[in-house]
Amino acid sequence: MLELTWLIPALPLAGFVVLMVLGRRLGEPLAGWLATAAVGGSFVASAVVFVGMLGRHGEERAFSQVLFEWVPAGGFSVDVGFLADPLSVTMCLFITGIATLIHLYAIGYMHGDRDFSKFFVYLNLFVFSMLMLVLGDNLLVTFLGWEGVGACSYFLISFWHTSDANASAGKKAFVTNRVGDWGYMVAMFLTFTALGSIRYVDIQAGAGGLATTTATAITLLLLVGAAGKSAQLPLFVWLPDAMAGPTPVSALIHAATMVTSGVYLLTRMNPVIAVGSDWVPTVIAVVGAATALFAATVAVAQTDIKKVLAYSTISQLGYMFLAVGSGAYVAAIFHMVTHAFFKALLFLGSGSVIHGLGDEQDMRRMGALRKLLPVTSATFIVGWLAIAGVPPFSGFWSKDEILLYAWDLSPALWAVGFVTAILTAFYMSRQVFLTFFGEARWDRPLAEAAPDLARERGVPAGSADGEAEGRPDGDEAASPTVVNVYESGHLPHGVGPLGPIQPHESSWTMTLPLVVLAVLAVAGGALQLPFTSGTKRLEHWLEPVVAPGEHHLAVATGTKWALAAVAVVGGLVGIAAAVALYLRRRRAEQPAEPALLARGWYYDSGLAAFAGGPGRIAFDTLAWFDRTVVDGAVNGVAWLVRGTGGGLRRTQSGFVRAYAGFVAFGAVVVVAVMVFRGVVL
Amino acid sequence: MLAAVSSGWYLSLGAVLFAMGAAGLMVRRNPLVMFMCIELMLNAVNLTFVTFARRLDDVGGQVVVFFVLVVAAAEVVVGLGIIVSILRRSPAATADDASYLRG
Amino acid sequence: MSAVLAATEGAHATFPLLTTLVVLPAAGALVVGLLSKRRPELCRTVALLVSVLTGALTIATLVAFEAGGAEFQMVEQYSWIRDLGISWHLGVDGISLFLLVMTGVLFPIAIIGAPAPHDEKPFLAWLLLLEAGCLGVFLALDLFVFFVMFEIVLVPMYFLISGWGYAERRYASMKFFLYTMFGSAFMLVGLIATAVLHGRATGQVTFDLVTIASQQGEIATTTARWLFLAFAIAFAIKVPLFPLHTWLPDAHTQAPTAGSVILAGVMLKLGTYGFLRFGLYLFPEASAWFAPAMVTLGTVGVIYGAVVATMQKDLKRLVAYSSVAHLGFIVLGTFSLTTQGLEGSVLQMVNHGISTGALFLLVGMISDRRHTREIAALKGLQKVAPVFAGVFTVVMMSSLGLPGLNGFVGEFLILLGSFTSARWWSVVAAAGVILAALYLLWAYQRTFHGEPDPDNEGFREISLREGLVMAPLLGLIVFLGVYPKPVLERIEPSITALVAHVEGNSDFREPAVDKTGPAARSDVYAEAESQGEGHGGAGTEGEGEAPATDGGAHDEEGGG
Amino acid sequence: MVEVVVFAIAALVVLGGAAGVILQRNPVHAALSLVATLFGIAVLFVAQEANFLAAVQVIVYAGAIVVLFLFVIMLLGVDQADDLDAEPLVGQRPVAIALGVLIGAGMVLVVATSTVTGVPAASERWVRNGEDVAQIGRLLFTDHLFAFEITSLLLVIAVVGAVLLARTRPGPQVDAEEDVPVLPGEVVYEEEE
Repeated sequence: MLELTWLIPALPLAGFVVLMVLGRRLGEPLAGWLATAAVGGSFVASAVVFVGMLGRHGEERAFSQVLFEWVPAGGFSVDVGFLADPLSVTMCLFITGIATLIHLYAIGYMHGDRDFSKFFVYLNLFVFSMLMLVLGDNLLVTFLGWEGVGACSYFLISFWHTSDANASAGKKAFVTNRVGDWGYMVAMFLTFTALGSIRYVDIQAGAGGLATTTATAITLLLLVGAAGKSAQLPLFVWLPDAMAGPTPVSALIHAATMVTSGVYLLTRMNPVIAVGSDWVPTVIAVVGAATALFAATVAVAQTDIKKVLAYSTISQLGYMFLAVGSGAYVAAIFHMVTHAFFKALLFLGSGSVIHGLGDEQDMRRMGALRKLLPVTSATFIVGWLAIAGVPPFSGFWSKDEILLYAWDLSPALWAVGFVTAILTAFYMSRQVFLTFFGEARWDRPLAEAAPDLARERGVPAGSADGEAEGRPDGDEAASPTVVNVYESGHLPHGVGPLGPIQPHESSWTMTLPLVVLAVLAVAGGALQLPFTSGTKRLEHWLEPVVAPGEHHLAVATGTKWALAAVAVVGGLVGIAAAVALYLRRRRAEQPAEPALLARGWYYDSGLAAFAGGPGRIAFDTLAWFDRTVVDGAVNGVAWLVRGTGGGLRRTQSGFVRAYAGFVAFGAVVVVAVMVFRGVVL
Repeated sequence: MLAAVSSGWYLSLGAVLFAMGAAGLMVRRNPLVMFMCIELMLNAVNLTFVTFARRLDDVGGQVVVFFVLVVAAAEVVVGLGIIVSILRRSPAATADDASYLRG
Repeated sequence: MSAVLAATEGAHATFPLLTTLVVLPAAGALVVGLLSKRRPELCRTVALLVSVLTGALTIATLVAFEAGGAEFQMVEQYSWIRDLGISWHLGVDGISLFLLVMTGVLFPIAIIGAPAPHDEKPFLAWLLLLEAGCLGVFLALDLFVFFVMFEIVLVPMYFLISGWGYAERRYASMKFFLYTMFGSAFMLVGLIATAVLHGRATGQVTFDLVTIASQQGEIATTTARWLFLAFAIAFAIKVPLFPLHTWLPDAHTQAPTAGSVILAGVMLKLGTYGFLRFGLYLFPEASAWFAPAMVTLGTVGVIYGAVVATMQKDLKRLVAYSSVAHLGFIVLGTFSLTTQGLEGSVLQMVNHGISTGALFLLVGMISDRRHTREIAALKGLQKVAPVFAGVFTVVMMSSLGLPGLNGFVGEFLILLGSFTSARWWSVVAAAGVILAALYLLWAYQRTFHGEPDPDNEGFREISLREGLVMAPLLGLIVFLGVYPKPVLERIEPSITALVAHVEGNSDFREPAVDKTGPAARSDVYAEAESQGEGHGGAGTEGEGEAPATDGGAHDEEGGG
Repeated sequence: MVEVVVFAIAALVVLGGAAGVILQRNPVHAALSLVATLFGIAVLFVAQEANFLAAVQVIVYAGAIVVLFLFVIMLLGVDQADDLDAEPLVGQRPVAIALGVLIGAGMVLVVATSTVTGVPAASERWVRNGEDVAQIGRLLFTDHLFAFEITSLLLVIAVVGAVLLARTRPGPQVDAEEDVPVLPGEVVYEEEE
C-alpha cells in the first residue's frame, strides 16, 4: 500500500492543473468542491499509506519511491523521489487533513469573491508544494516544495492585490523567505560536497562520518533557512504582515503547515545536528525561546484579532524550536500537530467572526458575540483553553513536554518558556474576552463605539476632536492604518463598515471544520501521553527517524509532576490576570496597552526605516556609480578620442607653405639619420 | 678629359641648390615663384643624378633625368593651369589665400 | 560567397545540414531584400517561412544528434582559403546543440511576436541575416569562420537598433557597435597570433579550431595566457562581464522588442559560448590560470547587476540589468571548471534565452499598449489583464529561479559546481538569488498590483496571437524545470570531455566530491530502491504527471 | 684645370640664379634668374659629358617651361612686385630658413663624410664615345619602355587637365576676399564644434 505514496502529492497537483485550465468555467462553488475533493483524496491516500506502514516494523518503515531522475549532472544526481517514513507520513496526515477542512471552510469564506476559482488554484498548488516538501526523499525535492510554498504564500498573501498593503506584504514574505532559502541552498551545497549526496537516506547513513565543523556549519545554515520559513528571530517580520491574506490562508499556511516546515527540516536533519558541536542545539533553543517570549509580549498588545494570533503563532513556533534545540524532536512534532489543530481552529474562528462582522478585524469593535455566534465562540473557547495549556486539552500536553526538556537543558530556558506560557494564557484570554464577552461595541456607529479606532481610521470621532487625521507612519506591526479608508468607495479587507453591524453565524461549510478541529484540539493530546511508555504512541512511531538526535531525559518523576503543576498554575495566573483586566473593569478605564508592545518593539518599523533609509541610499549610490563612473569611463574614452581628433584637426592649416615646412622637417630628420648612421653612396 | 673636379663638389652644389629651393618654397607666397623654387629643387636632383651617372658609368642615371624632365614639364603645365584659375579670379591671390582645405 | 559554393560542392556526399542552417537564413535575407517593399505582407510570409524552416532544421539537428557522444557531430569541412589553412568547418556538440535549437526557436517567435513598427522589409531582412550569423557562430569550428560570423552579427543588430529603436537609438546603437568592435579588434589580433604562432611551431599554418586545440603546448604557456586575454576581452564585452557591461542597458532599452529579444536571448550567449569554445577548449591552461579572476568578475556581476537593477525606473532597463546578473552566474559556472558548473552554465544559457526573451516580449507588449516603459507610469495591470499578469508571473518566477521552472535548475547546478571549486564566491553569488526576488517582485508590485489608475484602465488583455507566441516559451519554461534530463544528458559528455581537456592541459584538478555518502549507503536505501523498482508502474504514472503540469500551464496561459 | 674653372663659374651662376629666384620681388625677374640657373645646370651637364641631357635641359626648361612661366605672368598681368617683408604665417620665415640651412648643411655633410662607392653599372656601361643619345635611347626603349609609355600617358593627362583648368567657365567673377570655392570641384568645409 505504500506505493500509493506518489498519489499523495499527485492529487492536489491534478486538482491544480484542472482548476487552472477550466477553473473559470467551473466557477463557484464547483471549483471549490473539486479542490476540496482533490485534497481530501490525498488525505485518504496518506491514510492508506499510514495504515500500510503500521503493518511493518521499525526499520522497514522507510520507503522510498523514485518517480524519475530530475537533475543528473556528473557525480551529482537527484531524483524526483518520495521518502515515506513515520515522520513524513505524520506530516502528510495532518497537512492533508487540516487542508481538507480549510478548503471546505474556504468555500464558504470566499463566497462571492471575483477570483473564487483562482483562490483554489493557489490553495491546491500550495498543498502540492507542501506535500513535496515533506515527502521529498532528498534536500532538493524538499527545496522544491520549500520555495513552492513560499511562492504560494506570496500569491495568497497578495491575493487581494489591489490594495498596496497586501501587495507589499506578499513581497516582504517572499523576499524574507528567500533570505532563509539562501541558508538552505548553501547548506545543501555543503552537504553535497561533504557527503556526495543529498538524499536523506544517505545523509542519515553518512552523517556519522561528517567533520564536526562541517556538521555545525550545515546546521547553522539550515537554522537560517528554518528561521526564515518558520518566522523566528530575526526573520519573523513577514508573518504578521502575512495576515493581509484571506483568513483560510492564514490558518492553513501561516499557522498550521508552511511555517512549521522549518521544524520539520531540522527534525529531518537531526542526524547532522547530532554530529555538530554541542553548542549548536543550544543556539537553536535560545533562538526559539527568545522568539517565543518576544512574540508573546507583542501579542499582548495587538488589537487586530488576526495579529494576535499571528504573533501567538510565532511564539508557539518558538516553542517548537526550543524543543528541537533541547533534542526533544518528538515533542516538537507533537506540539506541531497539536498547534496545527488549535491554531487552525482559532484562525478559522477569527475568520468566522470577521465574516460575521462584515470584515471587521479590530477587537475594539467586537465584544459580547458569544450569543450571536454560538458555534464559533464555543469552538474558539476550546481553542483558547488548548493553547492556554489547560489540561486536559491538547496544548497542555505538548507544551508541558517541551518545557520538561527545556528544563533538562537549562532551567533558564525553562523559565523563559514558562513566562511565555503565562503571557500566552493572558493574551489569548484577553482576545476571547474582548471578542466574545464584555459589552458589545458593534451595535453603534464606529465613532461612538470605539473612538480611538475611529481616530486611527481618520473618521470624525464622536465628540471631542472632530478633525480627522490619520497616523502618518505606516506601521504594519500595529493595527492596519488607513488614512480615511471610508472616503475611497470600497473598504480594504479587515475594515468594517462605519455604521452599526448585525453579526451573524457562518454557514455550515465554515462551522463544520470548526467543530472537527475543536474535537481534535481537545483530543489531540492523546497522541502522546507522558504516563506510561505505552501511551507515548508518537514517540514509538517516530523513533526510527529521530533516534540519532533524540535526547533522553534524566529528570525525576517528581520533578516532572512539579513542573507540570507549575505550568498549569502559570496558565491559570495568566487567565486570571486577563479576567481582572478585561472582564471585570468597565471599558471606560480599560488599560491601554503600551505602544512599545503594540508596535512590536519597533523592530519592524526600525527594519523598514533601515531599508528605506541607508539601504535604499546604498543601492541608489551603486546605481549612480554605474551611471557616472562605469559608464562615465566608457563615454570618457569616446570623449577623449573625439577631443584628440579635434586637436589634430588644427594642424591641417590649409597653408601649402606650412605643409612644405613639415615636409622639410621630415627631410631634415632623414638627413640627420643619414649623417649619424653614416651611409654608403 | 680627366675629372679634375671630384663628384663630391657636384653633389654638394646639388645639395645647396636643393636647400635654397626648399627654403624659397617655404618663404615665397607668390604661387608662380613657389613653382620656380620647385624647379630649382628638381634641377638639383637632376644634377645629382647626372653626377652619379658619370661617377658610376651608368646611363641609367641620365635616363632618370630624362623622365624627371618630362614629369617636371607635365607638372608645370597642370600646376600653372591651377594657378591661372586661381589668379584669374583674384590677381592678388597668394598661396596662403588658397587655404580652403583647412581642417 | 565561396562558402555557399563549398556547401554545394559538399552536397553531393551527404545533405550538409549545418551549412544549410547558416546559408538558408542568409539566402532568405537576400530574397526578402530583393522583394518589393510595397508588399510587406509578402516579406513577412517569406521571412516567417524561412525562419520557421530554419527552426525546423535546428530541431532536425537535435534529433539527428546522437546523445552520449562528446566529439563534434555532423562535421562538415570544405577548404576555403587553402594557403592560410582556413576552411569552412562546421560541427555541433552538446555545448552548441541547444544554443542552436534555442536560436532556431527564438527567431520565429521574435518575428511573429514583435513585428516592425514600420519598414518591415529591411527589418525582416536584417533579422534573417542576424540569424544566419548567430547560427554560424555556434557552428563554426574554424577561428576565421568564427570571427567572420561573430562580426557579421554586429551589422544587422546595429541597423535594427538604429533604425527601429526608441528615442536614444542613435547613441545606443553607436555605443553598442563601437564597444563590441573594440573587443573584436583584440580577438582578431588574438586569433591571427594564435594561428601564426601555432603554425610556426608545427610548420603549417591553420585556423582550424580542433587542430589547434588538440595540439596544446605548441604555444608557450605565457603567450597562450596573453592570447586568452585577447579573446577574453572580446567575449567579456559581449557577455557582458561586470565592468564592461554598460553598453547593454542602453542597447536593450533602445532596441525594438525583437531586437531586445534576440540581443538578450541569443547574442549575449555568443560571449559565454565563446568562453567555453575559445577559452576553455582553446586555451585550457590559461583558462584555469585566469579562472579565479573570471569567477570573481562573475560573482561581482551577479550582485552588482541585481542591485543596480533594483533601482531602475525603466522596466526594460531593469530586465537588461537582470541579464547582467544572470550572465554573471553563467560566467561563474563556466570558470568553476566543474562538471556541474559547466553543465549548469550551458543549461542556463538556454534558460536565460527563453526566460529573458519572454520577459522582453512581455515588456514590449506593455510598452506597445501604454507607449511607456516607466514603472512609475504603470499600475494595477493585474486587475485589468489577469491572464497577462499570470503569464508575466510565470516568466518572472522562472527568471528569479523558482524550483520547478527552468531558471532554477541551471542556477542550482552553477552554484553547486562553483561551490566545490570556488566555495566563497558561490556563497556570495547565492545571495544574488535574494536580490533577484527583490527587484523582480518589487517591479511586479509597482506594475501589476494596486488599483489601476485611469491611464491603465484600458490596458488590453493578452491577445490570441500574443498568447500563441508565449505558449511555446511557457511550455519550455515548465518542461525544462521539471524534466531537464534529456537536455543535461546530451550536454554532459561534451562537458566531461571539456573538463578532462582542461585537467589534462593544466594543473587544475576538479575537486573530488567526498563520496562517503553513496559508499555508505545503508541497507534501508538498498531495500527501498528495490521496492522502488518493484513498483515501477507507480513511477511511470508519476512521470506522466510531470508533462501534465506544463500542458496545463500553457493551455491556460496561451489560450487566454 | 679647365673643368675647375668651368665648374666654378657654372656653380656661381647656378647659385646666383637660385638666390635671384628666391629674393627677387618681381616674378618676372625671378623667372629670368631661374633661366640663369637652368643654363648653369646645363653647363654642368656638359661638363659631365651628358651632352644630350644638356640640350634637353636648355630646350625643355629654358625654352618651354620658363617661357610658359613668363607667359602666365604676362597673361594674368601679375608682374607687380610682391612685398617680401610681410609674412602672414607666424614664424614661417625663420623656420623655413633654418630648415633650408639644415637640409643643405646636412646633405653636404653626408657627401663630405661618405665616400661614393656604388657598384659600377653592369649592364649598360657608359662608353664615352659621344653617342650617349644612342645609349639613352636604347635604354629607354628596352629597360624603361614601360615607364616611357607611362610618361606619354602622363603628358596626355597633363594636357587635358591644363585645358580643363584654364578654360574660363561662365558664372560671376568672384574675388578671393570672400571664402568661396575657387578650385574646380572645391568645397568649403565649415568648422563643426
